[in-house]
Amino acid sequence: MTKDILFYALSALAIWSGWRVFRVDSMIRATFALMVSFIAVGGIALLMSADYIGVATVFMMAVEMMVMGLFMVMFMMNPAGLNPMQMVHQYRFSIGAGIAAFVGLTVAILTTPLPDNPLPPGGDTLRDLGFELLGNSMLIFETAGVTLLATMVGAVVLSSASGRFGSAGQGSVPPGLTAGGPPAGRTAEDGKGHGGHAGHGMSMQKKPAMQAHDDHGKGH
Amino acid sequence: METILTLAGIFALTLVFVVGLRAAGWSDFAGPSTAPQQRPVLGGGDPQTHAWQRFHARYYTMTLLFVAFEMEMMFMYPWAVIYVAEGGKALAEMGMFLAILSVGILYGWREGIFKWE
Amino acid sequence: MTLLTVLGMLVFLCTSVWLAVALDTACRGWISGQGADRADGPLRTAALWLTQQRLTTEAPDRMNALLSIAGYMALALTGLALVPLGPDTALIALPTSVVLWGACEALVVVVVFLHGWSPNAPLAMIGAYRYVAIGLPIMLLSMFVLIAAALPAQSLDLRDIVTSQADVWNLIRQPLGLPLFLLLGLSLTLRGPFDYADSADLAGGTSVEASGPDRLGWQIARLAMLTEFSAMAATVFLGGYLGPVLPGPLWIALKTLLVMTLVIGLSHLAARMPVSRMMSLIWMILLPLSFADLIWAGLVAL
Amino acid sequence: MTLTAILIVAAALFGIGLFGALSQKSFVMLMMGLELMLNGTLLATVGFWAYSLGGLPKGQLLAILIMAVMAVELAIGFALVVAVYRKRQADVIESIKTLKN
Repeated sequence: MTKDILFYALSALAIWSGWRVFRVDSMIRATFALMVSFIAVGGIALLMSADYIGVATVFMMAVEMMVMGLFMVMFMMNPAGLNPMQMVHQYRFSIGAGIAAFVGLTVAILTTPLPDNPLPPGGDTLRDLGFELLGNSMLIFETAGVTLLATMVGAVVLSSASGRFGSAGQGSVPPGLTAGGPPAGRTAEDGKGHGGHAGHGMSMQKKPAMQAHDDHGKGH
Repeated sequence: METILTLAGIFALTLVFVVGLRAAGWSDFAGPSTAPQQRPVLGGGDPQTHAWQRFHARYYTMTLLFVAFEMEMMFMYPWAVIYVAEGGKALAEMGMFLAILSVGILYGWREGIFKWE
Repeated sequence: MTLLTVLGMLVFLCTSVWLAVALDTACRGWISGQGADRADGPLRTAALWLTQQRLTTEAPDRMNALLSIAGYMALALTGLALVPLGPDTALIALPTSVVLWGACEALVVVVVFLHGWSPNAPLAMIGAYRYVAIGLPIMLLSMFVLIAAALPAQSLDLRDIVTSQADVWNLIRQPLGLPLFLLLGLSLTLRGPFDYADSADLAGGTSVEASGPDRLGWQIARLAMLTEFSAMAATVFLGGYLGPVLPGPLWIALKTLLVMTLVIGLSHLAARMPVSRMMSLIWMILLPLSFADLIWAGLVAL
Repeated sequence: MTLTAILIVAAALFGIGLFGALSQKSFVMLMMGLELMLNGTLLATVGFWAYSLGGLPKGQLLAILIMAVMAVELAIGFALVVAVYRKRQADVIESIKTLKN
């Protein structure tokens, strides 16, 4: 009984705060409303005796939402929503799509016979997970490691403002073949061959002059 | 279930604490603060804008690296529980996993993302 | 029984908050050579803050101002509820209590940021941004040393971690653990060299605009967090409630006060660093040290 | 508290997330919509794990992988936003007609 009440309360909290994310003016409030939604879902998972996943959700999402909040402040014109504005497009279509997704899924859920044998509390699910990680799913585990490494490298390449070769906004110039000579490597033609984006890794072949219209980045 | 009830109880208690402090202080009888009192502290200067502005947090690349690296914790917690049972195999696997991720940190350091630019 | 435990913990919390202020002022007096404060100094300050007018800035985020103080306090109390007082006595008995404490650490960054965000003031905002830069990566240290402590216990339950120290404390078994954990404590409680949020160079940082009861609430929450952190360190590294003759709860109380003294002393004696250098230090030196702690613990546990 | 109820909550979260992801102009808000959709997916996964798989470890692993997907999405997504912003000072989707050049 208490469990049911808790479940409905947490569900209401998750859905309400999820809804608030797109309704509040302040971007920080939106971010942390999303975090509250995650925390409520973690609580529901705890109710289902997912001791680990439930708590871990809170743990991971608190960090991720903190980072998201930072980026909100970095990219939003008006992070606190002091003069409210609607930053939306295809509004009616989106509402329709959201409702359609919800109704469709709900109909599918209600018409499907679902099993109902809840997991008894007190099982050592964490230990099972550990043996799974080191046993059958070891490959998944190590693949996840490589994926995370790729993510880290990708994030650094794409977003780092200063690389080994100087500021990304400036582009980078390979050393000359002779001391003090012109930069080695292919030089870009006008208007073409300007393919790299701001990551320094891709911009090795750019001439400095080509960077004129790149320079209004945030770097200065 | 008891956990969630306890946590809810704790949060309720602290809300009561904060609201109670405000109620217990006489401050709220002093009326609302005046406009000069509402100026933010700025060493005597007047702010030209709200503090809630776009802000370039110079360490943002570090936070992205952190989010990706921190994910490894999710795998380490279950690993810690069965470590003694699995022995050397567990040590080797986690060593490999951490070594892979450390490459990412080294790369980030090489690119200078821990500098406050 | 549970009610009695809760009451006992609250009494202990109040005592240790008062003791922490007294120690803090004594330390400051000793270092600056100005002599000690009066014994009732903390209470007078508290009364002063309580009766002061509560000023707000123009257009603050009122909800978050309230929630950040309450949240910080709630995180401290949650951690305290996780600390085992006996073989089976912990207010929150969860098999993954170490993970829950990790979640509390992560949320501390969020509430401190919100506290700096809410007054809409430049210095408070800077404190908040700076804190995120340090508060996030330093969490990694705590995660690694806690996982290292969980290895011999074969469990993420703090109660099991305490029982696993029946023969030898983790302090001796994993000598790197406590020092690294203490650094995290400085950051969590916004103290000394890791005080990038509320430091004097920002005229008070995130709490620069907090006045009256709000300031009192925030400071009490910080000290509650200090108590909580000390209790956690005592549990994980100093054997928690284990000890001869005296009853368990008394042992954990004594060890908590010991760690608290250590943290306060450290916060006055250690040197501050620029944020950027601290960030590099955490990632490039302290993080490898915590790896070393983990490997050490792993080899010892086998 | 039945599996049906849990899945309906998950569907509601997914629907709200879809609405957000489709309607928001700003990149960052778009990502919040995606995260909310993943939140619903996570809830459904844990629900299935607890109610029909009898606590099969692979179910938990799937939940962890969903969280890893969130982390990867967040890190790479924001890195792309930074790269695009640095290139053309844009943070709304309409400004990006093409990812070429």
